[in-house]
Amino acid sequence: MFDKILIANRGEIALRVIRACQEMGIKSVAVHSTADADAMHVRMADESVCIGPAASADSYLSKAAIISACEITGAQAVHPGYGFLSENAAFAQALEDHGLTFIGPSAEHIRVMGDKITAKETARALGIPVVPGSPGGVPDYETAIGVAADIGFPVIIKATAGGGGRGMKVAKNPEELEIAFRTARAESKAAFGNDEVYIEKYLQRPRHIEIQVFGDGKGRAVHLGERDCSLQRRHQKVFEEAPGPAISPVLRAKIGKICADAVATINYIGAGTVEFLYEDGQFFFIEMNTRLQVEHPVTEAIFGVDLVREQIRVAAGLPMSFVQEELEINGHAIEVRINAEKLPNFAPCPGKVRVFHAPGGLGVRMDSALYGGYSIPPYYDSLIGKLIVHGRDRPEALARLKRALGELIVDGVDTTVPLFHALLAEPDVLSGDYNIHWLEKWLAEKFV
Amino acid sequence: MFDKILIANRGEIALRVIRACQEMGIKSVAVHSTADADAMHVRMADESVCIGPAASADSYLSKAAIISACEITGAQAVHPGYGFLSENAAFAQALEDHGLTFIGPSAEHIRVMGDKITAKETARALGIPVVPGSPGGVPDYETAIGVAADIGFPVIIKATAGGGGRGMKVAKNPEELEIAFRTARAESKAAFGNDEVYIEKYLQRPRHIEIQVFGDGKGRAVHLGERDCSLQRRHQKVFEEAPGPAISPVLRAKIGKICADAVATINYIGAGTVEFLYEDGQFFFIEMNTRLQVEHPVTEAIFGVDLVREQIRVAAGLPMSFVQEELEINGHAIEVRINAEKLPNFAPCPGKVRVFHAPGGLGVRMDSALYGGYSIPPYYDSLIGKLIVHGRDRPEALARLKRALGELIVDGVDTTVPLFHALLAEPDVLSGDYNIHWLEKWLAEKFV
Amino acid sequence: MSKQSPDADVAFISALAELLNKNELTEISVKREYAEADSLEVRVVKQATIVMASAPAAAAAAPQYAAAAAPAVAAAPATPEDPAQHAGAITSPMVGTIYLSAEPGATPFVTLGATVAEGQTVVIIEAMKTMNHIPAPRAGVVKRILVADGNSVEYGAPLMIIE
Amino acid sequence: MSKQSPDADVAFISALAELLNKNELTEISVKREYAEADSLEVRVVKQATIVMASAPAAAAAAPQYAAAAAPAVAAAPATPEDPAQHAGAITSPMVGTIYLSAEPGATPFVTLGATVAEGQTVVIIEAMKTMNHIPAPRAGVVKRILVADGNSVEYGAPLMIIE
Repeated sequence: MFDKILIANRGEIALRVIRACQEMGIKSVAVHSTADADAMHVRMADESVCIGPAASADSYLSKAAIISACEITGAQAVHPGYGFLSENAAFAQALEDHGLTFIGPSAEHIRVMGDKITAKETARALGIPVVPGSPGGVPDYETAIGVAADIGFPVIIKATAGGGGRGMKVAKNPEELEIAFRTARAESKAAFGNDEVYIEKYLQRPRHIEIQVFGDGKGRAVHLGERDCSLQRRHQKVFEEAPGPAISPVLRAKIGKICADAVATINYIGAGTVEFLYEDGQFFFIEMNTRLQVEHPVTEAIFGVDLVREQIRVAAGLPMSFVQEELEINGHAIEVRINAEKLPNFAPCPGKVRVFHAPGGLGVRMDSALYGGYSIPPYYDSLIGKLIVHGRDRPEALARLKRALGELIVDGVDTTVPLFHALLAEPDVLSGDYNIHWLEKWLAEKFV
Repeated sequence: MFDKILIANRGEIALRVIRACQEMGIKSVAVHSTADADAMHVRMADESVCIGPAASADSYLSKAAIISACEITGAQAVHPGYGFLSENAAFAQALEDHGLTFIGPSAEHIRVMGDKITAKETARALGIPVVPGSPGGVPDYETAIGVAADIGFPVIIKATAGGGGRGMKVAKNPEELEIAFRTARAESKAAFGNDEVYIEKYLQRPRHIEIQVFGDGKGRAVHLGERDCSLQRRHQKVFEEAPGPAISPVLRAKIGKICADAVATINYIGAGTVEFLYEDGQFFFIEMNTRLQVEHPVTEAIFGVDLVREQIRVAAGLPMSFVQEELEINGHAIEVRINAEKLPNFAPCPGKVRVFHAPGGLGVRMDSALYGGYSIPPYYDSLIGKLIVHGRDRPEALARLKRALGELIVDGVDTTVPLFHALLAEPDVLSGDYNIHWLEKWLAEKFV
Repeated sequence: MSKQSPDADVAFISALAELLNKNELTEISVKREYAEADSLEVRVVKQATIVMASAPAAAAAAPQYAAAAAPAVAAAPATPEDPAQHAGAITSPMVGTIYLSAEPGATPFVTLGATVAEGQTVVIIEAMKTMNHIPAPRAGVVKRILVADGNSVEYGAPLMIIE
Repeated sequence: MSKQSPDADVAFISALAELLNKNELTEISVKREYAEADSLEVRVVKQATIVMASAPAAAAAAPQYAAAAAPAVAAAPATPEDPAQHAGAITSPMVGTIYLSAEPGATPFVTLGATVAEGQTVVIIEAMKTMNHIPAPRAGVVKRILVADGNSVEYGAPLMIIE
């Protein structure tokens, strides 16, 4: 096992990893930008190193600075958290070249899954159901016409190098295809410096269902059921739950096994998430995230496992501490993302948190790097905490969420807490009857 | 179900009950003394009523004030928490006489179990193993000699009306008997205005093992395993865990069934705890607490149930939401009591809490009524919080406890946190090899 | 030599006040001499302490708190206007329901401006179905009656002021 | 004699306020004599608030924090003694290991009191197995050397002071 791990991240996820290290008796090294000198992850780690100025590009994204930080602190492994360098194949490779362990999958797996087209091809080859679409990039409008006709409208045009919704356009019918195609290309070019796009069937009212998988890198892998993350705004998840209200045990076992077998086949190591669009009992592969997800705690809650501990174990060459048969779902869990954003426009709202009071009591977990007097810097994303509740069933979890939201105090900045109070008054949310378009639609009606 | 419940308590347990009410959609009424006007339970409840001055006798122990508070607020039921009026038969009776529901057992059951001798007789009659001792009160020294001889030394002399260690004396041999007997009587007289004492076998190195039982008042009852609360200082528990390190599943099932059957027989309603001394595979009844215990969260953690919700359900005439077969132990849980006390003498340490920061993350539950800027009043007991951790096994729970203790910030007053840091460095604690004398002995060596 | 106009000064000072808030400062002092016999001295101060910061926040985040005292009359922490703090205040010795007269429709025990003798019943408080006569602690004139017939009162709630 | 306008004063004071915050100071006092009978005195203060109250507490409860900077040299928030804030300070542009000479035993690049030319190498920082020559940003005299051979440095750590 490692003696010392460096966490190449900040905020609540850095804390999450430090906590796992402390519980495993492993020394932790925090890295931080000059803007984060007072951050909680710096305070909680055994050691810390300032690796650059506020700008992420020169600090949290600086491979050289992070590897140098490993060298001067003697850290043997790096946990990348999510975001930043967590899905950067070159970083994983660079660590390996310097004799350091990347706590995550191989550079090769990151590379394959990082490219939407190779990811889809790989998924298809591994028996994972994919959404009908162009075999690869669509070079020009003429080709697009044929492809769209084969798939059937509506279709969506997406940037090969894309993400976060940029370079995505929907064409409901042949008339809309040309403008959608050309706009998507232009946006892709602008956003990613690469105008290659591909075309897929556009689902009407799908849910976002993702399967948590975990591999030991030696041909063994398990699945930990699904998470329903359909409540999204601008492709950003805000409310996640497990198990999914629409997924039956039979369906879960079926798609879960497909995913577990797939990652076992490629000797995948560590945590991964296979994201699907789900509609009418069918799953359609979107992409695979080769890292820990923000919403991993809901899975931890219902399975009673510690996914970060498992990541560290397998990265150190130890076996997983559970097998598929032992993984039983216990109750229901929900996570809401507390962002420093002002409704209704979700405008980022950095600033000083005068008072922070976390909710407590039975079945409540708060993952947050806030503390009273902390100033949320304007340089990074607006996620300031995750509130996770666990109950014996979904109604109990919903009631607990409402109760816990009422206890949470973040005084000094605006947060997304009011959004969740409002959502918990919506019959569709209470019944679990929503899809990936529900929140955008609701927000539009609510706030316009 | 009730529309409104009044909580006749303060501090973390008042919060605990308010949380259950909120999750069940029941309005909550807090009562408070003038000293608690700013207390968290007052802030969190839907309504609050000032029922008297700082002195408990005139506020939290004032039956009249609490019943009047029910009348002016329209509360239909009263949850007594623990301590204060929670085991006061006259209070339970008074509520019934005023057409209010006492959320707890019947006045009769409280009365029977409240008297050590009738409790022991009842327990014996119900098939619960009791410690060998005098059939009843021992009127004089001459009788004591005979009783002690029958039982065999060492013996302990206890006050019939006693509790909290006062009026308790041990005699290791016949020579020590007279002085012990007379001292115990004198102390009983002074402490309880009643000098009746009884004599029991004194166990050498017993553990304090208590069985959580729960009845529906209609002849059905279950047990929720045991808690090991052996780590005590002056008969005050400081560290509790479940399951007990020394209790096998077979032993648990056996003693658990005996206790569940016993309370089922008497139509016991609600939560109860049968306390035992445990030595060499044998259980000896100490007493039965006819209320919720401070340490109930460790049981909630490993069984995944909400005991307060259950109390309210059965008090409202609903059935229990679980049956024995469904109650499975999941992992290991530990609770430590955070008291505002200064080591090494555990001197109460009230005062202003400048900063309160609760630990977070996986498997951590904090039940506390503290908040930044709150002043802990000097009038009540020193318990300011309970930190409960849950892990897949005991080592994981211990590691999590150590981690969480490191995150907890209570700035402004001294607390018992350093005690637990020290305990977590003790091989005996890590191996679970302790008994009811261990802590006193350790403290004596450590701090004298 | 043109002197600063008062308006200009006001504008200047308000600008300082904005600065104070914008930068979360606690004090700005300025001594400005524009010319001989033409000077300005300003001191803008804002106090901030942890208590201020946290207490209202907690209250704010607990909407129940505002309603906490309802339906009973609050015995809130002392504030300058709190009649409970008045020297002549009679406060409720118990939780219960107020009656200003012996029975509905009967003449009230006391009226505004009336003179009461020490020990004279001023109100009845019903608690646990029993009627408790509350006597005047001292002789005096009824200056204020702070409760109405049928009101619920907490312990310590001000009932009336007699001087 | 051109006088300062109130606007100019506000701008000046606002600059002070920003300085105060940027450097986490608690007070700035300025006395400016523009001309005879044309002077300005400013005092900008920021009092300890909840931040001050909690930060040390958090640190106290996190014993790691004291050790947080070790083994690297801390680039801590500005304090009066912080050499990183010194006008003549050269700070580390990267995380790495310090070498004061080209190779073990060789004469150091600079010594105390030595005069250095702009662009002259003052130290080498090894990062990722590569030797990075750190040049003097300006010519001057070496007043202080704040690192030792083999020290580890964080980004922003003060290396030496050249004036």
